[in-house]
Amino acid sequence: MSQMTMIEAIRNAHDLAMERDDRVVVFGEDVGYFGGVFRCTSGLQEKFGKHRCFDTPINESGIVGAAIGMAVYGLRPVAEIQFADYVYPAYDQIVSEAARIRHRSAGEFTCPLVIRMPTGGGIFGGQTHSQSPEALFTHVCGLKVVVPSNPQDAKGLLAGAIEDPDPVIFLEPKRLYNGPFDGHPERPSPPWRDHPLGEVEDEYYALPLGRASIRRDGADLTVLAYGTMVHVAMAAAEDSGLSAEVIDLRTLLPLDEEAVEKSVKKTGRCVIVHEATRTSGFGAELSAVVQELCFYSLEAPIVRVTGWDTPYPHAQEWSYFPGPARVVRAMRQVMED
Amino acid sequence: MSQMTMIEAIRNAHDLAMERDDRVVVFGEDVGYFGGVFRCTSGLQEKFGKHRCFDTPINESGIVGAAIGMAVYGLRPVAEIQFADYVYPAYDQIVSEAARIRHRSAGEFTCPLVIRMPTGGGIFGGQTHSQSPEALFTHVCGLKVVVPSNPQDAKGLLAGAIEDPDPVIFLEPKRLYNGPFDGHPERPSPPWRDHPLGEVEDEYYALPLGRASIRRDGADLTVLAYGTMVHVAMAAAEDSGLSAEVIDLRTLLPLDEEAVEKSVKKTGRCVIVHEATRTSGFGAELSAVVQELCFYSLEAPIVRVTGWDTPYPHAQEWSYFPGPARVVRAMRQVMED
Amino acid sequence: MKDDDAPLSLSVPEPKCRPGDTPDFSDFVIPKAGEARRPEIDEDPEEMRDMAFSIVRVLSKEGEALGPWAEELPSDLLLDGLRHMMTMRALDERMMTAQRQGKTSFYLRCLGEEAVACAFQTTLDNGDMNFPTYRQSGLLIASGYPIRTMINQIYSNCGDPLKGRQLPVLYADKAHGFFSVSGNLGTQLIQAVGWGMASAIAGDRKIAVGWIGDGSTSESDFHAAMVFASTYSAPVVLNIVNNQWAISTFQGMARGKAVTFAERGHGFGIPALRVDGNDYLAVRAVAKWAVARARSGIGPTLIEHVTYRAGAHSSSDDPSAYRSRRERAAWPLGDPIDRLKRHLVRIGAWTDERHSQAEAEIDAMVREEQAASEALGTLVSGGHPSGRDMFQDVYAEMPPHLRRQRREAGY
Amino acid sequence: MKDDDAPLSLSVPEPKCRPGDTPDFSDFVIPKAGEARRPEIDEDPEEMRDMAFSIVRVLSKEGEALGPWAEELPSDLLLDGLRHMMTMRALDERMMTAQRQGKTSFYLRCLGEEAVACAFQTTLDNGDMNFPTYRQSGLLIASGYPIRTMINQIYSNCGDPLKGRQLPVLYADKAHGFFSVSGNLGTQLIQAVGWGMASAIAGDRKIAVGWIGDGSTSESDFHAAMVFASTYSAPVVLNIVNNQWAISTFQGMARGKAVTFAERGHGFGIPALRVDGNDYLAVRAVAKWAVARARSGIGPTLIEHVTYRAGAHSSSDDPSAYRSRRERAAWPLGDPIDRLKRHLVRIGAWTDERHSQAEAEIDAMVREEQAASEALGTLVSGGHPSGRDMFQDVYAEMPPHLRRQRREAGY
Ligand SMILES: Cc1ncc(C[n+]2csc(CCOP(=O)(O)OP(=O)(O)O)c2C)c(N)n1
Ligand SMILES: Cc1ncc(C[n+]2csc(CCOP(=O)(O)OP(=O)(O)O)c2C)c(N)n1
Ligand SMILES: [Mg+2]
Ligand SMILES: [Mg+2]
Repeated sequence: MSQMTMIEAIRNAHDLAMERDDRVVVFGEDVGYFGGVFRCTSGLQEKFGKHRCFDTPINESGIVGAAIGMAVYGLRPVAEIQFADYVYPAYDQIVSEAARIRHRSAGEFTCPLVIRMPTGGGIFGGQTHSQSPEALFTHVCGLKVVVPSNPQDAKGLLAGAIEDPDPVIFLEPKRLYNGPFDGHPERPSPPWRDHPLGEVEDEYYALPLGRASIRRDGADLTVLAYGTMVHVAMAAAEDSGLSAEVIDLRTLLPLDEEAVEKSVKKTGRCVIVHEATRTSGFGAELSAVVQELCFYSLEAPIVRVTGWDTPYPHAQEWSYFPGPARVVRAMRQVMED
Repeated sequence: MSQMTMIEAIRNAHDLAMERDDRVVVFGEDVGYFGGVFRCTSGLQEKFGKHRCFDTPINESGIVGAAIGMAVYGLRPVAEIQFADYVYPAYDQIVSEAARIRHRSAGEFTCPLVIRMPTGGGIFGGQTHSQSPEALFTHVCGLKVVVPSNPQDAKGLLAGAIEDPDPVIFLEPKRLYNGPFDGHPERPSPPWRDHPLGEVEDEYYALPLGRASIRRDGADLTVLAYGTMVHVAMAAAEDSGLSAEVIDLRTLLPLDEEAVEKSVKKTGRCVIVHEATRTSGFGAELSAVVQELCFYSLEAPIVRVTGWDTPYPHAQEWSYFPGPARVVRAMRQVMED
Repeated sequence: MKDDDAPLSLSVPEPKCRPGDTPDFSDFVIPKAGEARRPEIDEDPEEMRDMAFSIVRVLSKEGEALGPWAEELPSDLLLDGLRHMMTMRALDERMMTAQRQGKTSFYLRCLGEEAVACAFQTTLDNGDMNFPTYRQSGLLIASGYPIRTMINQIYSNCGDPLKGRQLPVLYADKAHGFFSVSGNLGTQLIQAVGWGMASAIAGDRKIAVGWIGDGSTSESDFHAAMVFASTYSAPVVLNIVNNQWAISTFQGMARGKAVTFAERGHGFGIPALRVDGNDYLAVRAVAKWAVARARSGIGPTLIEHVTYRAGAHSSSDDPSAYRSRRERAAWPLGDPIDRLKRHLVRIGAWTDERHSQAEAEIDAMVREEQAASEALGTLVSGGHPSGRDMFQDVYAEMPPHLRRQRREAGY
Repeated sequence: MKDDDAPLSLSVPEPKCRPGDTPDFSDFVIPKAGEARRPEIDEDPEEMRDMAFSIVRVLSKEGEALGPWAEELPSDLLLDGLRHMMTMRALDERMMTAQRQGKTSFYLRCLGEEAVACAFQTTLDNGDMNFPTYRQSGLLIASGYPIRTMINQIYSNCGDPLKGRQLPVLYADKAHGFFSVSGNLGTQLIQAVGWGMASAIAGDRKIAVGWIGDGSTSESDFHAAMVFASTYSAPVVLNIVNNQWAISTFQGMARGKAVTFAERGHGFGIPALRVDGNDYLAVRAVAKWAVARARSGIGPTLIEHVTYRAGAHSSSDDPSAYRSRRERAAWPLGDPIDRLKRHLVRIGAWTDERHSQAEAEIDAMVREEQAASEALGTLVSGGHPSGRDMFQDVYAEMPPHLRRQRREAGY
């Protein structure tokens, strides 16, 4: 067991995966010599050599397109997109190619690769360093979409993603890299050191994709969240004094519908929280699924707490960020109704 | 009044818009001399000259990127993407640029453009000539998303889209180009000639974006649909013998929530139909909105009838296509519950 | 040249010949067969710039094999090549007819371009991987892929290895080094580069071969392929098949103010050659040269195959709407089958009689395979992959929501 | 050259100098000032290939203005240029400090590259449009944009014309011909081409100027810009600012096996020049030449500005982790301000005294503007654009769902 930040956990997962499987190669913009702008790959080039971990030209489509070719060859590429906000140039390669190759070739060719990218705001990054594009991937069959919320999960889920035989979009909430930020910017940000989920096994381990985890048991209502919003929801649960069950979805596609159904059928009330813009965000799918599976148990309308349908602003970041206060309000609302 | 197919109505809208406003320019792959692979722009180059209607290199990102530059200059570009399945290379220009320019420049620069593309299946086009990517645009604030279901609307909505001061994604259900296909492939396809909505005003007219239209009044349940599925829903309503209210959304973003709310509050039951894959499809947003606005009026779970979460197959096209039989089943289901 | 104060105007390139016009290839400079020089495979790209403006041609009008690119080849190898091209053409013709008869939804021929893929394939080793477009079916023919299986795919019948999922001719077969053809243009070139990089990372000796059409070189991903190939000097051969047309759009729209497509290589330090795509011997020689460059680790090569799309773009297209009916006849590089045949006759390895005989045999063989395939079914009749198959292979393991949907679909 | 049977291996380019290494620019060929020839603006691109391998330089070490690119310029115009560059640098320094003091979230300088944007802007007419990156703030300075407004934007205070929405330095101003800077690399170049096409379509006389960094030329959209510019011969100037680094990545990663970035133009028949980006006179002369080409309808030009990113990539970056601290001093093309100053002193238009005096004045002026801006507020203090503003300008007219969300947000 060691204390790790999410960055260290991600680096460690790369390291161990590369040690045990020399098909694993890691690349992206500034990931080689420098080790990535968030340092998630630092030390890997030195340890494994330039053919296992290297810098790429600034071309996201090229990074993913080349990764697809490598995966088709038989390697296990792990590509980093510097910020999720910059994944769009690669969208065609992801949607039309990576996600389709197994199906269109009837399994003759496969595409096991991982595309990692930092997501979310809270760092005054403005509209192009703050986005959460998960819903643009959950609509694409053939992809898997993973969002860890802590170092323990980040290590295990990244290993699981690398082992997965299909393309995985791995979204890393950058606001959680160094600590479990709970959405209270006015308070000092706690480090992972003081958080139980900052305790990480030293050995290699892979967590299965598609399994949610209950972060907090509760009887009054269910809060569905992932990434940074898990910690915001936890804080809101405390602040509200309600018995809220907080579910960390961890994998959005495929979704752990069982866990969601079980909890909402128990509580009869549901709040959905995400940082992405509301309209057609992943919260829409969650809301649809919950009412399809739990309609007769629902005692109040499902409420979505999300980023607004505007670009992520710079100065007004905290007016945009769906913080604990807004989540508490939503929790009270579903209790009242 | 003239009888027009949807193709003729779209061509006519281009023609009249170009006549009255010489800022309107039309371009895309094969749209100039040839007039487009679906002939929607034929005759325009001859009439308005090569500088108003022209062919482009095969580069969707370039087509949209150039259109953005033209819109910023002050023109009113109307760009055609040959099939919606090929819009992904342009996704970055649409999402990061067209949709953002007004907001990020605080109105200093604006981006009034229209991006037209044929969508949907039913023509044995396989997975890359059949897609319905609307939900990938409805999640993007700053865009408007329009889907006409008949010649009358197609002409008026395209004119409205060209007049609109913001970027509009204009999705044309290719299965409707030549007739109101109702999802019964075994029956002869009716032509627009015999359909009241194939009667089109000869003069220029623009329909406002953001307004749904009720295609069929009903008391038992509400069916929310758009594009090809409007006609499938109408057929299903007939086949079912139920008093179904069929709403043609016409514009998905911004959504006519008033019309949706009014109808579902009246019927208490709702079926949502679209051809796109289910997970995170636009039906998810519709389902979320309906339960947010009409929770206390709902007497049964909202049911989504959609394409399956698989690529659009070639031989199994009719196993994939959400036809009248599936819609009828869903209608019965919401009535039973 | 206009002065500063005159208004600007948009220049939109147009082909010299549209319907009604007289075809005119007078400004198309064609070097004599045997004229183009043959650089060493490790010659400095900068020293080879001229190759992008010339055209490597081996077969003369009279059917001689001339110049430094002419190899000593056993005639049975050339006869195989001839048979490959004739088979490709026969299959195309049968399938085009089958499509018109409604036995399938769509078909796309490579009429007039048979030499490009058929000749190139013979220079590859087992394990090498092509990343083709829909117009390189010749790669499969030349690698001995079963005609019947191709027809099964075209018919989406129960013998279709792709289970009816794909549009006709979007084949995929690993063992034959033929990567799954994408319906999206331009994506495959950077994938080929990545595949080649992987081979280099793994310390393997396999190489990748990318294919793209003249019009598709406009796609932005073409740049990704060039940048990555150049930066990592990937073991790949990148082929541009310039068949003069992209549906209704002439090659000048993609080429712009460059003189040739091969020139694109110069901005990246990638050696580029132009080859007569209707000359089986020239294509084979240039392919061999480029494959050797890749396999020996010298780096990537860009090849422009100059050919002509003799038929419609596809079964959905009618070219008479945008180009002259007489253009095909005026095309100066002739027909690849005629030209190889003339050579074989000239060297005494072939006769007109044996040729017509071969034509008959091949036609009969294709009809047999077609009949056998139709016994399994066509798109509109007989045995089909079921709707159940549609849910397979979205993922290696079917997740719960797809299983539920499959039940909902009744499979 | 390895033989066919040896295994392949991946070649990954590396800079010659990393931390600890001794900087070595010995293989960087630098022509003498005045040496490069000056083609006519309508010279055939093919005839001008050499310009992509040379470097246009006017100012000698000693400060003379030499060769065919040296123009007769009134010295007060040059003094303006010097003042622009000094102002840019003073503002960068003050704002970098302000960022360290926590007055804003982020800052990005163009230290060492001031000549490129400052000189280029002086060759444009009113109404022309730049499509810049975050490193061309000099365009605004040279076009007389108010320093205070720039600082307001950097502070996101209530004087910020962008209403606090954008990251510092992502300015936008139509009147000053400065298109909204995108945070996404590479998108702006094809937009510049489209803007130029629009000007041509409208029969206007305005031209567009695109800007991109060395690293960003790798982006696929660079290809879109080159293809469209070439095909429609758009009235644009496309500038590659090669400052040797892309965050931690050296320019060789984007350049690949090409010798220069200017070479990229050759594959498209677009004339390409390289210019000494630290030489105000050379940049101005080459810009004028390219602007004339565009405005007179001859077509696009690609310019590679050879310069050096003397500072960190941004306030979030520490270059000592990936490049030698001594590299800046070893950079052979010197500092743009020193070099123009030396020239002005040499021609008797300037003295060291007046220079230090000017430095003091400019510094005082910038501090005044900063104080005035801080009176309005900084990111962390004082007046702010409200959360209400965030809902404006998503659309021209706010749709119902946004109005509802604004209410929900409490504005
Ligand atoms: C991304 C994308 N854009 C557009 C199309 C539509 N399309 C199919 S083939 C074609 C023309 C391609 O021409 P070329 O590259 O020259 O190849 P050829 O058909 O001549 O072999 C076009 C525009 C597509 N399939 N994919
Ligand atoms: C599409 C995209 N990918 C990656 C980034 C992250 N990024 C910001 S600046 C930069 C380096 C750009 O280098 P260069 O083009 O040389 O410009 P310079 O910073 O040197 O002026 C990178 C990779 C981005 N902003 N956008
Ligand atoms: Mg072609
Ligand atoms: Mg740079």
